[in-house]
Amino acid sequence: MPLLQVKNMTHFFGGLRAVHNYNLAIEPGQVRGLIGPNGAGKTTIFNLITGIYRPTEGEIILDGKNLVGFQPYEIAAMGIGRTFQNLRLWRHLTVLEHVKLARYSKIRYGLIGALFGTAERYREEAEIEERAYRLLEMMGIHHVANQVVINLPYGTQRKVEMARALASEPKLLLLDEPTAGMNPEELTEMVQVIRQIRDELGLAIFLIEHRMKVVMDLCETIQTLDFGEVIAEGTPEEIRSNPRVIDAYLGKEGVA
Amino acid sequence: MEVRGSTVSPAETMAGNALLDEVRAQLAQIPLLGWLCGTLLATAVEQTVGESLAKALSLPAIPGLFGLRIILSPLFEILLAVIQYRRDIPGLVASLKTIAPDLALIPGAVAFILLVYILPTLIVARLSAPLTNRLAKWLLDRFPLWVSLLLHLGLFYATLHLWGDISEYRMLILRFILISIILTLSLNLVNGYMGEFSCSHPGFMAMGAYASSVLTVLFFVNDDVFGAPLLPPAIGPFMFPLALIIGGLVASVGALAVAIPSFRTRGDYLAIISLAFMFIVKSVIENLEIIGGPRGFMNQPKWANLPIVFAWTAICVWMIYNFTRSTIGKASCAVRDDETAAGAMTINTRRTKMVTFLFAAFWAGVAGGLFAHVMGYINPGTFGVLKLSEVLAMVYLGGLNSVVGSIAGALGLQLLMEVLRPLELWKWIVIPILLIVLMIRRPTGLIAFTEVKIEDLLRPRQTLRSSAQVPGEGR
Amino acid sequence: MGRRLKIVIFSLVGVTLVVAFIFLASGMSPASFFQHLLNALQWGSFYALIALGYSMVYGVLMLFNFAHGDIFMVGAYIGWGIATGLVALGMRGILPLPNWLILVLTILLAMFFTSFVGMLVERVGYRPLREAPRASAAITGLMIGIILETGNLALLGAQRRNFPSLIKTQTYHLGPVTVTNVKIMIVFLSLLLMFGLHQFVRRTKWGMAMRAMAYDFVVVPLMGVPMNTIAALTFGLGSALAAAAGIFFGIAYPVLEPYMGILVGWKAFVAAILGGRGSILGAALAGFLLGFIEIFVAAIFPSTLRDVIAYSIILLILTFRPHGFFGEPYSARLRL
Amino acid sequence: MLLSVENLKVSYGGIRALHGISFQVDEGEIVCIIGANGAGKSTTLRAISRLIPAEPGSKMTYMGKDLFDYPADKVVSELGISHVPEGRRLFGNLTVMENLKLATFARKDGKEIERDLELVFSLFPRLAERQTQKAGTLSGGEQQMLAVGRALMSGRKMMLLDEPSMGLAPVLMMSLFDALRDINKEGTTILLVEQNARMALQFAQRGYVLETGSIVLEGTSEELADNPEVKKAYLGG
Repeated sequence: MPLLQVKNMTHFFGGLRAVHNYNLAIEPGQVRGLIGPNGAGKTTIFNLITGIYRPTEGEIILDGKNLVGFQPYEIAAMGIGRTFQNLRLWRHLTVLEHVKLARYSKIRYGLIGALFGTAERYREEAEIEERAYRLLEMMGIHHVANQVVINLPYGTQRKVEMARALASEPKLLLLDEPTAGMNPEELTEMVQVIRQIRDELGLAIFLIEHRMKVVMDLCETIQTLDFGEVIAEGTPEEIRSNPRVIDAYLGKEGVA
Repeated sequence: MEVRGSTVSPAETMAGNALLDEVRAQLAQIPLLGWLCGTLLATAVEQTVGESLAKALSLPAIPGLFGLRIILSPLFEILLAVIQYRRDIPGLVASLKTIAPDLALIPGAVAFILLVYILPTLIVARLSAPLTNRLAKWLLDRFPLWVSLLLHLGLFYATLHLWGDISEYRMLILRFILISIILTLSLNLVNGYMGEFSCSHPGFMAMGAYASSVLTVLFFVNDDVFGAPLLPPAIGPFMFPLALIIGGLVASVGALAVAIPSFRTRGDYLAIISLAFMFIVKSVIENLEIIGGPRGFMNQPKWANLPIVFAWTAICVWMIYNFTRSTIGKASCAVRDDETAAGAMTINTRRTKMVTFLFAAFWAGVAGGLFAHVMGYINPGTFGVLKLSEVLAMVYLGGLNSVVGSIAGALGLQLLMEVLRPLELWKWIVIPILLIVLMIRRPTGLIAFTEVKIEDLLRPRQTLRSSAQVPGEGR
Repeated sequence: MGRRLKIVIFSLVGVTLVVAFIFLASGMSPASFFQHLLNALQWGSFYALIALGYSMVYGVLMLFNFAHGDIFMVGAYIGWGIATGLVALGMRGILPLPNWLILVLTILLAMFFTSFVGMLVERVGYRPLREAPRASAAITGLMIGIILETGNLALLGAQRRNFPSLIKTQTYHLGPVTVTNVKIMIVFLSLLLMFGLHQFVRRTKWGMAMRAMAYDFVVVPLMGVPMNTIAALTFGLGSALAAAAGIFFGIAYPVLEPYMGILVGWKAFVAAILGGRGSILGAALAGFLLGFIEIFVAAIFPSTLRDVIAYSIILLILTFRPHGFFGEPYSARLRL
Repeated sequence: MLLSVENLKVSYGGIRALHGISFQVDEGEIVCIIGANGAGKSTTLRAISRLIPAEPGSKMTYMGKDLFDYPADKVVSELGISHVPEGRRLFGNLTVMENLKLATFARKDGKEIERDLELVFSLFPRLAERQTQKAGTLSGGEQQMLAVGRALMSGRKMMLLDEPSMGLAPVLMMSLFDALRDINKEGTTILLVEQNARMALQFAQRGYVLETGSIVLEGTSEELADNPEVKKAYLGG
């Protein structure tokens, strides 16, 4: 049984059809890619899966449970972590706080602990902190743990976002253009990190990406989206040679 | 290079800097414990020799607020006179003459501050530094944090008590400042930590004040309206905390009425709905004849003495400090900075906002209850737009998202209002102008987004090794 | 356009029904009912005129102008100053003017001068904070309000001022209902001003720029539109209307006092929000609605319940229509 | 030389988005800047339009005038540099006609305005049909046309275009670029920013490649299109 299965999902914004009859099945440990021109509806699909929008039609099933109708935080706690296209970090918080906050749903000490500073709270906070440090070390950003995020360079911010998404211990990680705006060195590093995540943590990864090289390197299968519809699906080689993909994504030849 | 044109030679500035650095280095060695010992002694000095010293310095009495008013108000009076008699030179001279005696008091006041407060504090703090450092270290090493914290609080309270003991006026101001700290901190939770704009704090305060007053008067006071006390008044003071807590809970319930409609959607709804709520509370109270209506409600037992108010303030600061440092409390900052991301990171945004808001309202209610039992009289007019402006001003003066900021804001504005009291009307022009300038310079307040850890506050300031090489000890 | 029209029709029908219900339920005589209706129109026109200023600033600049209520007060005092001055000049025979001309001059001059007060407030309190969190601008607004109140007290003293009676009150009896010319004039002039503003915003390029700014702040300069000018204009227009409201208030209730802005202003602010962000029609309608509620509550229940019921109704409406009558959903978190 | 940018540096909240880029645009040219998402393309255009501040040391001159002397609205109204922002940013609450009229806010040449309006309508007849419709109700393609038309109305000397192809179907995209070519022939210099590199290089005469805030390559469109690195990174080759 696939980890995540999306069946016949359709979504309208007002009268505008943003996603049409979308299907997806991801197995545990798989890395899949989603490509398509700007405005094709890729991010909308992410937002639908994570509960920010509610699909007009269709089902989203994670581990046999239909996610439609749940709040974003509930879906996140069920095991879907994500990053955002335009970094959505909490600008006044430190790196460490970011990673700790992603474990919010797993905190047990409750309000009493928060208000009165019980021993249990300190134990649990220390435990979360230790985990957070381990994660930051894995991403190679533990040296900035106590810095406020907005002062960090862009590549590091991207990693913070990734670490934050991992801290919620997802089964499935959605990455929205993880390498956007990175320079070549940062890019190779990020690809490395994504591989490492897949290998060490065994997560399923679903990623939107613009850079063909990255998608082709990382993904086992790729979907191509245009105007809210999947126009092609297959291995990187198949996608690369598909004429419809070339038309839609790379721009038509011989326009002038 | 850059010094051209300046009258001070580089050598001189360097010497000045060196001296300053030296002073700074000396002061940096004093732990909080040392400072507290110093201020405690200074207040003790004031207790014993204050009166005679004031007489010797030809001051009418011991200066109420560190002599600030004696020093500042003649200066403002001169300023006002100059504005008022711009073209009328004889008038100006005449009015300056009336100010002159006030002016003559300034040196005395300065000397008083120096002799009573600054010198004893500095000397004792510096002299005791080796000892207090060792003590602070021992306390932190041997015992849990709270032991050291309690000792510090005890010393601090003793200082406040000795200082306030001098006059009724000081006692009152102290309690007002402490209550303002509670209010400001709790509003900062909403406006700073949560990033919403709430206007209903005076309303919550009123609910707490009236609820706890009704309880105490009903149960422990022989009142015209409520009749004979239901319980023996002797146990009253022991039940007082309960009354305050119930007052706080009533305010929380009120907050629920604001929160449910306004947290459904994003935007400015909290600002508007909370504003309407504030007016409703005020107006409802005005219509309830049983609690005095617009005339106000009196006869509250004056149980909120300094130790009680101090204890509540300490508890409030401690709890809010705890809350804002916990991951659960930090969630509200995450919701503020990016709600979508917070949701995607498993944070229940709605619950987070609710909890923070109700918690803030609770403390506003407690502050109201304390206020009522300081004054022994409240009326609905107190809890209006003016109170709102005052609390908002304290929050934004001190700084958003900062416990220290709120304490500083409450203290600063209260002191400012007291010090500028001789200006009468003009006070309400000077203070707003100061605040506007501050807002333009630092839109989030003086100490925004800065937290001081209690551990850092209490820690010793010098290792024992370096204390041995400090020169000039005992000088 | 169709949606708007529908809402207008619906709300008019709704208001009529409510009014009819109140009439039947309260057991008032038709005469006293119409009397109250007229009072409500007059009272509502103050709110509506002031609410317009709040609403425009909120719509165009996304700011709460908490000083607006006090600008209303300043406008009333400026009007009072001009009117008393002109009357005094007339008495001394220096500049004898007929009363109606004095009134017209007072209104026009007061609107003119008060608009500069508004622009000054924008320049001093809001423009330096355009990049800052909006809450900070709200604080400066509050502080400017306090300065205006206190400044007035310091300059003119605490005593109340009486607005000179420029129009001789004439009472017309229409059957059992009595109508004064003053009331008719106030309601008529208010509606005229609102219509004028509506036309200004609909038809002129300035109005167009204001609407554009309300929709998308950032790209307005790309149209070659100087944003600061439009911001100042918004404040100026709102303040001019508040001045008119102040003068009408002075004519109807001839007493002015420095804190009158707090009393009326904050309610008008809530009305503005009720109308919907930046909607002129909404603000006017909500202003009149508030006037109706207050007058009829006071007529039926003890008048002390006026505020409770008025605000509770507003709270209820906002709960079910969080964006107000004509507001569109938007997201405006306070920036920190 | 019409526009010259030298050592342009821009930062957002402590993070540098442009690391001192330099380029020129000559009168009558079509120049494109290509690069991946987040490379700093939009930032460059916004800095030229003075919508965002640049760091000290940056130099921008336009017809010999220092651009930093002009606030954002004067850049449009006095220098005639119009800007079609990313995502079109139309005023959805205004009608098509009002959107076009608003763009002439600071213009005083009534007759010229009429002529420009005619030009816009002749380029985009669809807009003429929808004059009284609210801009928010237009389709994606029509919105892009209106955005370009609006820019034409506000200043004709030079036009900055930010991703005009975004979200357009290929047919619409082509007709849009045909119209832009006509606009260029009428004497408007065009600086285009595009993610769709193939489209941009076919349309422009010269191009620059922007990567994480720095210009890494420049040349004529042919040179760039033949460059193996560009092919690999942006053309999927």
